[in-house]
Amino acid sequence: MIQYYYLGSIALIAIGMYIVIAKRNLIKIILGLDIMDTGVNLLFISIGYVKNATAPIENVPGPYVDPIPQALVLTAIVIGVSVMALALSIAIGIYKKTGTLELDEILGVKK
Amino acid sequence: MDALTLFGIFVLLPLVGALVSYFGKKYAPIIAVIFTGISGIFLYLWYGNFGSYTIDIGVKLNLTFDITTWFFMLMMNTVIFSSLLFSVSSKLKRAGGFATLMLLGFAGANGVLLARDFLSLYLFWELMSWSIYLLVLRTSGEYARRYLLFGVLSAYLLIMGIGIIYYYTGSFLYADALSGAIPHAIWPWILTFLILGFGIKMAIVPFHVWAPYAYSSEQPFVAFLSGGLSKLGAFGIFMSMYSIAGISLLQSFGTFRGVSLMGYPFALLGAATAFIGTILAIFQDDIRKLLAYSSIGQLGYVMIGLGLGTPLAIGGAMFHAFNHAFFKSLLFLGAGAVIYRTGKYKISEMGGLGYRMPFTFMFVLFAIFALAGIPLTSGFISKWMLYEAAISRKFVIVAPLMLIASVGAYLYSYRILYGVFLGQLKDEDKNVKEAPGPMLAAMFILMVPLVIFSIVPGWILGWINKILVENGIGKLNYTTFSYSSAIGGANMAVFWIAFILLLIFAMLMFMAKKARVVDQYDNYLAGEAPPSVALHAAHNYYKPLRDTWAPLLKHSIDRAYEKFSKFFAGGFYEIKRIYTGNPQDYAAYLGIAFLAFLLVGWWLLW
Amino acid sequence: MKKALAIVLAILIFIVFALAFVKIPFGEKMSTYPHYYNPITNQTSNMSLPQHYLTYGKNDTGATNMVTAIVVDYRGFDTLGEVTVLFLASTGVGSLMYVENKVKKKVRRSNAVVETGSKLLFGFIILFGAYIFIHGHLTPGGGFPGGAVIASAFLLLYLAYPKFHAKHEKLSVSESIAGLTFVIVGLIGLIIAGYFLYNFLPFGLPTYLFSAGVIPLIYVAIGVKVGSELTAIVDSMMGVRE
Amino acid sequence: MIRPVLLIALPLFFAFLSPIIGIWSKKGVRYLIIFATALNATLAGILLLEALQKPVFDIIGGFQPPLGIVLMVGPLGAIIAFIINLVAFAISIYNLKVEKEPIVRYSMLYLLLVMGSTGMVLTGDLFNLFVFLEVTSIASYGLAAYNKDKKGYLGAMKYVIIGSIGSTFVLLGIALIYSQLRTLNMLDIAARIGTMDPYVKIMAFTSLFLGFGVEAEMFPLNTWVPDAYDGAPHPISAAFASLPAKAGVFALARVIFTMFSFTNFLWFVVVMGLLTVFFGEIVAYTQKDLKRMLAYSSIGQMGMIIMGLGIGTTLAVEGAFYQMIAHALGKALLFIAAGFLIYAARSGKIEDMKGMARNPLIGIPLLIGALSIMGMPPFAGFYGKFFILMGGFSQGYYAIIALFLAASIVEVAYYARFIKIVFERGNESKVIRPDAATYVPLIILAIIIVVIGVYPKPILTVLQHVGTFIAGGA
Amino acid sequence: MVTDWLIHAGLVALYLFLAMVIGLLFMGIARKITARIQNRVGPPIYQNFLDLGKLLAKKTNIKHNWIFDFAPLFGLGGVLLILAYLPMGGYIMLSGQGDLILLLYILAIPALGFALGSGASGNPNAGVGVMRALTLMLSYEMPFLIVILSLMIFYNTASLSVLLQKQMNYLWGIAALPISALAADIALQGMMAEKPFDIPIAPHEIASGPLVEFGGKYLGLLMLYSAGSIVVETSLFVDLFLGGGIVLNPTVYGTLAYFVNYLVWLALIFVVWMIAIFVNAVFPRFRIEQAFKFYWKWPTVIAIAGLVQAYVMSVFLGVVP
Repeated sequence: MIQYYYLGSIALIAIGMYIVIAKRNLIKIILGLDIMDTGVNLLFISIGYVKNATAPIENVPGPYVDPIPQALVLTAIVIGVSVMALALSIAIGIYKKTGTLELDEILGVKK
Repeated sequence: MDALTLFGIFVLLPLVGALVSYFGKKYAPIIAVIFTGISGIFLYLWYGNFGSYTIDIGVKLNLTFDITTWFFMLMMNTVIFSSLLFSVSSKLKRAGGFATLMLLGFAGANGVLLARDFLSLYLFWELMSWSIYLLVLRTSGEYARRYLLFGVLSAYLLIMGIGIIYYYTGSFLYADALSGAIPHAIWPWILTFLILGFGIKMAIVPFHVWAPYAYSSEQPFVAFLSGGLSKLGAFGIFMSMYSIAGISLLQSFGTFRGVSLMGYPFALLGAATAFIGTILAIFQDDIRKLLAYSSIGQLGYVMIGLGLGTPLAIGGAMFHAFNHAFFKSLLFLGAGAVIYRTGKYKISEMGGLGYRMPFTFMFVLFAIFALAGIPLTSGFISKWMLYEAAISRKFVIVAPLMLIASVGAYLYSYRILYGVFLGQLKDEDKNVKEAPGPMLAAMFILMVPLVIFSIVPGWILGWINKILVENGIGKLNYTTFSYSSAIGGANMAVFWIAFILLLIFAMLMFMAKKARVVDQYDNYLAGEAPPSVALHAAHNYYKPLRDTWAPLLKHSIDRAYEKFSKFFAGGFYEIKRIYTGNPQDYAAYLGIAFLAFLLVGWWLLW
Repeated sequence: MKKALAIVLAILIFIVFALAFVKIPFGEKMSTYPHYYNPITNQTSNMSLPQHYLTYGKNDTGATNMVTAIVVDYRGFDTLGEVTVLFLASTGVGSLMYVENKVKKKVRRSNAVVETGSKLLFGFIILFGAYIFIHGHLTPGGGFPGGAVIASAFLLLYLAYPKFHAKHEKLSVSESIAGLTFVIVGLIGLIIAGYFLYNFLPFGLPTYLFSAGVIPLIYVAIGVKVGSELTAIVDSMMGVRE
Repeated sequence: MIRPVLLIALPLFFAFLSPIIGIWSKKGVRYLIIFATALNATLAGILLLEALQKPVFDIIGGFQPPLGIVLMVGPLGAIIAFIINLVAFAISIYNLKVEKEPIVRYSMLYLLLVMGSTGMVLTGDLFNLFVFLEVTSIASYGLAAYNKDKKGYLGAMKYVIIGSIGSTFVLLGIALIYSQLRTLNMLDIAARIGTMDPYVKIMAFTSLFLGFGVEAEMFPLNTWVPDAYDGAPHPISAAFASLPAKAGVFALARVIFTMFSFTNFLWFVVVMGLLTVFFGEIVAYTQKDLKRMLAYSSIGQMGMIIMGLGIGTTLAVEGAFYQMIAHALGKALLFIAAGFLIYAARSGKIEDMKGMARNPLIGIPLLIGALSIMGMPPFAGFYGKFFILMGGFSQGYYAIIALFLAASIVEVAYYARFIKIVFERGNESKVIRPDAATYVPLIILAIIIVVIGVYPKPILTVLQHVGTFIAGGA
Repeated sequence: MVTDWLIHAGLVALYLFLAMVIGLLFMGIARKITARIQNRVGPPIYQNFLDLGKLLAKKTNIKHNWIFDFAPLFGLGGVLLILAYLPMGGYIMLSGQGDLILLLYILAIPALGFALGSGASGNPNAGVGVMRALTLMLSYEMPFLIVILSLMIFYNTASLSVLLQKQMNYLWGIAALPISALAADIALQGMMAEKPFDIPIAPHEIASGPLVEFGGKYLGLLMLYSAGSIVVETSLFVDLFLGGGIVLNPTVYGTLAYFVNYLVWLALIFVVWMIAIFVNAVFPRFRIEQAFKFYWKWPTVIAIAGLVQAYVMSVFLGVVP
């Protein structure tokens, strides 16, 4: 089985990394972080996948997918949300203080 | 006497004293004096029963109380007892803090002397060095900073030495160092680290820069610092060369007319220190700086003795360390008394105080005699032993340097005597009173041994001989009144009798006629109006000598250190640029770090 | 220059992780999973961890939805931690958005369709959200999706009525009560059975509403908590509108 | 018989309770926090006594380890938890000085920061460790920006970016391990780590090491530290230096010793530790601002701890843990004192603080803290530094130790410069007396530092179990 | 035992008295010779005895303070002590009990006492004078100490009596180490503060320097001190390099030897004194910097050459006297 899902999720992580390092705008950086987060979550789920198996709800028979990654991802997603919420509120704060979201201007102004 | 009493009396008691005296406010010095007095009494009582013990405070501290420790503790205890007695009446600001830190330093010093394993040595060494730091901090932060840098450098040199020994023997005990686990070629490294580490405390030349700064803080502390604590350096070097390494190991590095090639370079270093210290001392105008450089010079002698390593040389070094402890602290206390009464530091500003403070003058005079090595005091005997050691083994570089340095000592001694005590009394010092009681008592305590041991050198030579025999270095030949070596000897009893008889004869010749006391302006002004400012020739006293030495004096070691640290600070600002402040760079660092990590991990596995 | 560095870094990381994940089989049967080992009793079991959950999960926890069983019962501590994270997020955002001098912002009125639509839909969305987290242990989804649905209901009201403001005190009270129920349930488990978060209620019959012991109770609490927290975050992010 | 889970459940209970109490009295919440941290500290103390005999396993939810989560508390974990809560208690007293508005939320964030750090130390489950890492980081993000000024926001922004990248790497590490071993319990992983494919094993180790390295302030990852500490309110920067940092390093120790058993790779950890020390101390020398200087110096100290862990012998790791304890106490004390000095001098720059510490109530604890950080004997910092140095020597790392000593000379240089300025005679007029909320925590911390330093026996009896810890035990 | 102890003390007293008389006589001769060189008659040889008598008989003596008295006391006492330790004419008085290093340091006692006394006089000229004397001492001590070191190394002894023994049965110092003898003589000129180096007592510049405040009995005793120091310095040179005047072996010929040796010793010190006086009469006075630079340049080089010669002979060629 070719691991498209693995490669896909790692690609997401790499893209997220690229965005964080290359992009100027603060919101884009935060989105980059979020993309990395979703990439990892996708990776977790694809690790737990079993070929032609259904969701682990007992009332449906047949082989089940590995439930643990799903439980973990549930937590990871909520953590991702909280970090994004905080990051965005900090970005709002920075915007209020410096009037811009461009990183160079913020740092330039600060120096 | 078991481990706890030994450790308790000599280390815990001063620590408790430090705590108690902090709250003593005005009476703190008196409390401190009592504590040091108690440990002094015990020191006297326990002369006989030596022994080694271990204390477990979580880590095992091995302590040994033997003749070498006893000898150095005698110095340490007397010097701190008299400096604290001195400070009772010297109205120090925040005397509580002063007494606490002095007792902390004392506890640290006792700990170093008792320690027989590197952990406790390093522990007490650091305790002692930072208590000095805080004492110097009381006067000036900048001087304290410079001192601490060297103090820490000395501690870390020790750490390197200890570490290498620990790498080979796996234990901290001194005794285990000789267990043969250490290969022969490593010993020079270990000894260099240890000796330089201890040498910094003795202000050996390249590392002497901190001394003039540290010695310009409160005089009672400085007396203890230069008189007592610098002896720890001597003790450390003696232990590392002759107890940890052992004389036979030193000899195994090839001997040059009976002196180990390992020790000889340090003797040369000592000779250089003696010479440079004396020359620099001659040109100082501030009395504290002058005494500081002279102390560096005198400690150079001790270094020479320890470096040469023949029984006579080490005995001379021990005896000179003993004398130095007493006459140097006496000098500093004398200077302290003068500063206390007149509030002036510059020698050229003082003058004629000898007439107003006769006792202080007498004490300082005796200290100068000991410093210059005049036979009236025991200072001569230790210098004699060092010369005999150098000359009997025909060392043609070390001996001249020593001789010239001791002649140089006359110059700066007389500068103190003339500048401070003789010459013309200035008007503002007209009604200067003699130093208060406790100060004089303190100085008297320090002067007594200098005189006694010059009349009866046998006692102290006995102790030193016991030290040498116990460490297997050899023995001195001496009797109660005389001492001799391969190429010469001297009998102090005959000297004293002859001197006293001839002095009485001169007295008789002199007493024939009475003389009329006359005012200081009487004779040479012959009736002219006295000048508004007293003509005191002490200003820039050795100007001709300074001009001849000018080309050499231009390069000062202090400025070399200044440039050295400027260079490094510049480098630091370059490194600072890594923290650019841009989170994106930081993210890039993180990525690079990850890849670097992986590379190393991968490379290691394949 | 930074772009080039970023691209190179991204590609390198991709390659490095790709090399690692190439070695990991995708979608293999659970039988190929290695067997777990219990460090306290020091014996390796005959089946792998997921298999254990799938086979014994039902009678251990009584829940039919295995993910919920793991989330709330087996690894309930994670969920406790994760609820704290959400609680932190809402307090954090609340403290960062906290502004003494309330700056008034002018906001346009939305049109009538949105207003009436949201008034009608609000009840149903809340009901649907409640359904999700009440049946958490039976059907897919649970406290968190349920809470999110409830929050979306309130979001709808914010969109519709410019002057609408959820009361902060009410939200934080409901938030902390829900959190407290979760912790107290855990503590009761500790008192009764000696294990924190122990499932002390009877499991009842599988696929019935009141089954799987404590799980529905916890999930209801989580649902309410998530709902109020997300609304609180939305509310403080909105800032103040006149 | 104390259940370690109480150390996490009770603060959580009080955190959830405080919004309700907050409605009635804001002051009530502050004192609740002090009570909560005090209770936590005593519980941790009792737990420490128990953990001395044998490691305490606390099964959550009644399911045997790999199934459910288990709290694994060995003597080392217990003492770090105890110190974290003790320091948190001291800092919570200093919290009374914070006036900036939403104080109820501030107290909740602070309490959960403490809970998160304690959780990281106690947990025995890898994913649970990640959750507690997140709890700590998110609480720190919120607190770092609490001052709501530009410095605070920017510091928090940097912390968020680096922190979340770090946590992504941790998640990646967990994914890698889970994909091969299908379990999350640390001891279970440790037992079966051998069966992993070597390349995947290295990848997992590097990602986890990097992820926790961010929290443990290792060299390339600690770039956020100065800005976050500088921007945060004073008690928080004190908390940052002692709580999450210690938990992060403990997690690192878990990664190195409990889970993975690399021996030939450890020298690289030592090199990283040395780099951290080197850059931390050197840049600290160049700092003009007090809190930034202390931040860089705390990086340097963390580098020393990482070095100690990397050296790996029992003596070095014992020294590393001893240094963790000493640094937590010392740095918290210094930051609280720094807070007072900045408040007294009304400026962050060191030059403006001439003679501000001449009041013995602030001067003596400051000196004790500074000397303990520098590694001077009768204080806690001495044994840590000495054991690490000797451990380094016993492994033959001469050059590395020499470089480390050079860096610590630089450290002594800038601390001496700081002490010089702060104790200078000069403007006696402007020196003000610290009030109770400031000097009480200082005196508590100073007394503990001295007691641990003068009589290290209790600490060393606890740290004797380092052997089992290194072998992968609790 | 007590009787021969008394005889010994009596002899010592006699020798010391004779030394004093010789000293005063030499001063008289010196004044006579320099006068003759400068083409004038000059005072009679016994002039110094008359001056001494006048000074000691003076009634009114000026005194500044108790430290002022140190100068005559330590001066005279010290110089007598040095003479006691210096074998004169082969008669070993106390030098058996103390070696050359002790002697070097005893040399310092009278100088220091004298410096203290003049310092206490309060006269700035005295202070400057003592400063010059000390600087001069530092300069001439350099070659002098190297010379003494080379002697000690060559003869492998530090005790003066043993040195005389070895010179007697081996070779005189001047024969064995001529270079060192030359350096020693140049240094001697500085020690005796004769003309090129009489900077401390320079009458024109600082009104006879340290002696400025002394009058009456003080000046008298100090004159005795300077007389004694002349004998000391010349006798030191003779003992070190000219075998101390021992021609007949005292153990063989008994008291006759002592008598003859004493005369030879007297002649030798007279020769040395004449060299110094002739140099003194001809040379102008150096400035103190010149003196210092002079001494630390050529005499030191010569002394080092002597040291190297002694070192080579004793260590490499194994010459043991």
